[in-house]
Amino acid sequence: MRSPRTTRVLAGVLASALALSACGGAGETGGGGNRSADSAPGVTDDTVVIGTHQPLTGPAAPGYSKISAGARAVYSYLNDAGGINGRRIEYKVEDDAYNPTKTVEVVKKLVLEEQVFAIVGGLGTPTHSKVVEYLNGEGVPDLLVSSGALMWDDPRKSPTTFGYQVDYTREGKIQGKFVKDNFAGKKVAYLYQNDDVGRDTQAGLDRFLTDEVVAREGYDPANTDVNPQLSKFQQAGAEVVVCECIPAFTALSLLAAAKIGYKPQFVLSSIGADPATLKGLVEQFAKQAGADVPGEALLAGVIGTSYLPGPNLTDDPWSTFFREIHDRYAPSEPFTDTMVYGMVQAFTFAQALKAAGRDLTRQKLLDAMTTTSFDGPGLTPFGFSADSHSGYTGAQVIRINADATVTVIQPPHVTDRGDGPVEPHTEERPSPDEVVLTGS
Amino acid sequence: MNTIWHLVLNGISSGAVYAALGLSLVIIYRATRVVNFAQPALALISAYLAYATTKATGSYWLGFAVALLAGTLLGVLVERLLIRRVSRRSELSSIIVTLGLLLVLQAVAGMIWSNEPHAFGYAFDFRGRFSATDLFAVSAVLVTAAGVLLLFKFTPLGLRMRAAAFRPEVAKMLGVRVGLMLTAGWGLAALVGSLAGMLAIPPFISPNVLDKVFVFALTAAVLGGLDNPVGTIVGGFALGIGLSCISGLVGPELVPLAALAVLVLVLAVRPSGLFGRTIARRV
Amino acid sequence: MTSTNTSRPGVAEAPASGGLDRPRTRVVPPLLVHLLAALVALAAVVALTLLTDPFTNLRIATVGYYLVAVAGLALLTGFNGQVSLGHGAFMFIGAYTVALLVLHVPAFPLWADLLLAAVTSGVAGLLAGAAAARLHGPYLAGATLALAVGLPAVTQRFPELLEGSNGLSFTVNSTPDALVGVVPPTRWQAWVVWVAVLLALVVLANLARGRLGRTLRAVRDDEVAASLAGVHVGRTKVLAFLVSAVCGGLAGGLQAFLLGTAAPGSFTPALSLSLLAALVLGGLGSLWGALWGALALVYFQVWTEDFSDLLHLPTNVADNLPLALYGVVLVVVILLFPHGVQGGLHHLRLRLLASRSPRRGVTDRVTDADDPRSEGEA
Amino acid sequence: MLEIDAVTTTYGAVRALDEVTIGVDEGSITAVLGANGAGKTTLLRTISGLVRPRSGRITAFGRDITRTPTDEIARGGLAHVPEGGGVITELTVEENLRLGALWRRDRADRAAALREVHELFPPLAERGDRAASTLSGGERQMLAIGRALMSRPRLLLLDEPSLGLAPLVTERIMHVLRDLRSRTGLTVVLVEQNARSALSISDRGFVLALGRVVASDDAGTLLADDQLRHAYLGF
Repeated sequence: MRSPRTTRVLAGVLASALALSACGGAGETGGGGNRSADSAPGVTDDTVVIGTHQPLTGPAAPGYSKISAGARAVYSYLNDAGGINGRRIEYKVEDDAYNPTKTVEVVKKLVLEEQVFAIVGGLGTPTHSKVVEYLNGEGVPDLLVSSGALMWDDPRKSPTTFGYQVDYTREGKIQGKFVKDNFAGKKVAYLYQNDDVGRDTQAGLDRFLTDEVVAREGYDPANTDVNPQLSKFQQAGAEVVVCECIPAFTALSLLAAAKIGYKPQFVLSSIGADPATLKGLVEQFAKQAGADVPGEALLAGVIGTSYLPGPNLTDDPWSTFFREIHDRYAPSEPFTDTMVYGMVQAFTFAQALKAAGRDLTRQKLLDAMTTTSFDGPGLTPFGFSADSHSGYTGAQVIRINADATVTVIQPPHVTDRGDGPVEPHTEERPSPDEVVLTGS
Repeated sequence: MNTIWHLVLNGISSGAVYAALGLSLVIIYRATRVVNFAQPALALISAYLAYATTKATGSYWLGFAVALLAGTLLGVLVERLLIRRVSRRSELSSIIVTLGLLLVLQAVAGMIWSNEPHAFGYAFDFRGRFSATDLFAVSAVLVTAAGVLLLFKFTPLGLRMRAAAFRPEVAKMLGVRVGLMLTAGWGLAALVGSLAGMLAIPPFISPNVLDKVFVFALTAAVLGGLDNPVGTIVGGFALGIGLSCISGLVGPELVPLAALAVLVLVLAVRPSGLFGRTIARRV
Repeated sequence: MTSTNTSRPGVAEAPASGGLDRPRTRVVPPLLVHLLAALVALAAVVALTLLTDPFTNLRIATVGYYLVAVAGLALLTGFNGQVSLGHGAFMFIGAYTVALLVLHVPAFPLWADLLLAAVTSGVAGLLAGAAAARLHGPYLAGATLALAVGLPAVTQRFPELLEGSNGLSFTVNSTPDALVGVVPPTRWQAWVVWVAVLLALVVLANLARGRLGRTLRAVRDDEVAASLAGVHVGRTKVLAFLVSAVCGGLAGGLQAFLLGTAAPGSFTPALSLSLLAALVLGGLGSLWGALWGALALVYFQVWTEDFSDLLHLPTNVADNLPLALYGVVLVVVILLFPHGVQGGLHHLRLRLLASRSPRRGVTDRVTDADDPRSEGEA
Repeated sequence: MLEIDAVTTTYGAVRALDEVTIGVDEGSITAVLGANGAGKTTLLRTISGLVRPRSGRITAFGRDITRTPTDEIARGGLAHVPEGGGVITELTVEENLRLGALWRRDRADRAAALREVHELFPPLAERGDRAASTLSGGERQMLAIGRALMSRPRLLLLDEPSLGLAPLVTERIMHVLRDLRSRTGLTVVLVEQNARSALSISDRGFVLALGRVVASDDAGTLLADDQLRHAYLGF
């Protein structure tokens, strides 16, 4: 080489440019505060653009890909009725395939390129947790996160983020108390998903169940073989199996138990207790399993928790209301809990948007989240207030019947995520006719 | 002790599936030196057709027949339309083409049948530690494997196929229609692959349902030796039993890691798998 | 292994780096050429970021880190002929290294974090390479695929440190105080990423041009001949793994820096496979191919999604259309342009050259690089 | 029987065969001679359709086979024993032999052919069940020729059958060829570097150099032509 010096100098220039890039430590918090939330990107005279990230494809899509279909149906219904405060809601759904890297990319796309006014119902703990800090830093309302993780409720650090689902610990407490009260003295086993779902739910369960628990087994969502876990429960003599599982794993567990001739009382979390979905998944096996196990036997008697007016609460006016929207705007999709989940989410957002008023800013929407009394559609109230961004605060207990209808066996109870008691929630909800969002 | 026995039984039936899917990979690899990444997608599409048939007619076995038939046809078509153009070009070309095909077919399945899971029935009663369904799976795989081996070993067709696989040019000089043999190889492989799919997919079918199974099947084939059908079948069962025990005794989340560890250990000692031919490899 | 440019000097050799593709003159050392080219490229990137909006800046940065990853893979798979289906595993290591350093050793500057990410991943690459050096073809492919599937499962084993399937999230502070509020964050990030990327590429280009590049190709083309010529085949293969893992680690580190996440769900086998697909799409055997591949990786998805949004299809079809189009493009490109984008461009240029000064045989040479050894030996 | 008419075959820019014209009579043994790289192997590969000529015409058995696929040519009665024999080492000896006649429908005749080959080359009968990879070089060449004969060909192309073999084995193979020709009227095209032993059993000879035919004559005349021998045949 003829001119090593020039080369070295050039190399030095490039390298020092990189070194310069961060004189301070990479992990130390730099300057830069929250953006002013007193603006309204994505809002025009007659539209408001919102966005969400959902797993529409890939291994995690089953079970979730219909939530946005439900939400879209409600937005179409509202838009056809004139929109909220005279604005049509434009709903942008981005597929992140449940891949956190993609979540960050698509959320930044929604915020920077699509200029959405708010993110509504971003789905998943591993995914959404990666954008909370960004959304809060940009002052983007991050409403009704589709996950029961506890971390959404942190108003000081994440003022624009609001939960939606009843959190896993609250639900665990309600389940724990129910099992303690109704199956006194029986041995209990936990089947949990080996992430925060499992960890947080057990924290709730353990407040009421202690010595009764004879086995705890985790499952990995990527490994569909749950026979080993169920075998262990059977050997431990567990009579009640609390399954904190997503729908596919609920069904797998029911089938695995049937396979080994094990008949415990199953208690399911709301995330995996959708009777319509479960019925679709298990009935065919029952048909083939021979006459001695009728189709319904696998599902009948299974206990679960719920906090939404699902398709099976036929005497609930909200359930009827959503069924009508479904029949009109998404007739080709099956009407399941998953769909209702998206519909209630959309409806709740519309309530907040209405309350935020015609003169819309992000801050007004955030204020509306804490000041609006969201009576209905949910069965229990939200925990939204100045110092709580916690979603639904309780749930009812249901039993699934042989025909996949459900019977409410314990009316809605509410609780906190700490040491507080589990108490009945008695307030009446208004009917859909009384909650008027559209028109002027 | 009881537990271990249960885990072994559990592993045998999943091992049967790895063995069958692995076998389909080996048949194709031997015939065309292509690792067929689209194999799970071929099995997936044929299983979806079975699902649709069973739903329409109520007959599981009609669906089963449709799956095997459709699988074979798909294999033949894929070889004729795609693989023929790339297989002799380079290893990478065929990997990427089959990968592209995998994406297309999975997406098509999602378009037609949605990405939501559907119930997908077993052949027989699935209840019992080693149920009628498990027995069916294991025996179907063993019978199929034996059939494939006998076909290769003792029939003129098998002899032609082997010749076409080992030395295509020489086979041509001896009057063997090599192209036809390769097509037949793909058809046969896809048939075995569809069988594997029908056994692996229950209880639920969704577009990505075979991804994990495929990874383990490939692991089994690599373990056993990619040009050795017997080795692959042994590898499949061994992997099934081993992973079931690890899942039950150590933890379900460790299964992929364990598969990696086993593979690394075996390949460190025998770079062409347990039963692979180390000497006959040509550059 | 197919490649348009085995070691025919001048004619079929695609430029390994930089924008300068003149016949080599002895006066300027290649490192200097590469460095100058890198500076020009950096200026171009900076100019580009100044002209585009913050989100496009993010995409430019994304292209950057994919470029390093694919370029590393180009060295391993394109130059050395070792097919890896597990390159994402090295990105995984790089991303987690940066994440853990940012969270637990906040005082470390970014460049040190990135350096350590590259080093950690390099060590892993050394181990992987040592295990893989004896493996051939599909055995290597199978083993590396198992690596891509297996390694992220480590996070489940250490849930306290690695946060299990949720993974780590964090914010990397990199903008100097003086620039806060002056330069939009994504623009600054794009600059940082591209400085690191171009540094890595300069090193890679030099390696590819130099003795290592020749050795790698020699081993790829004929191991026996290479070893007879005094090349240590095993060591060369491990070295290829090492270099490519360093690049993978750096890419993962840059991704973590850019997006503030490290989670197992980001490092699926699908990532590894799409890196390989990008490499083949772009064109093997040249670092330019890596650029086209990285661009395709980022922009192709965007276009297909925009396209399927336009059509107003039923949800099932719309959701799956981008995937299907991606698959179709992979198949079609391999069938029609077996040497990828770079091969196509190269061919085009030769055509142009040939039409200017009619010289028979030049284009012939490129096409029959396709398959000089025919089927008899398969 | 076999007419090669102005055939040119190229590899990229290299002309491996340049306007080669050769005629082979039925029932004759024709030697194709020449140094390494003269185009001998390419000639055989072009005849049997493994390589496509760029121009020219090949007729065999009265049919134009210039564009006919290799396997079809083989089924027409042309057997080609490639350089080194092309024995499939992964198969057994007997499988290799059976492979040679698989396309023939007559089962009984196939069995008869197998018996005849076994008589012709007794070592093959003894080692029927063994993997072909266990055979010695001479035995492999016997297997290759035996396999070719299994199809009862009308035209046999042999590429360097004596390569790497002991003189005794070579002589035995040459003897078998001559014997076969006289018994069955087989037509043989023999490519050899060992010109002396090839010409000793041949009727005619062609000499190739750099892809062109530089001489063609009766075998005896060629053997006697000292100048030619020195210039092209190296003995």
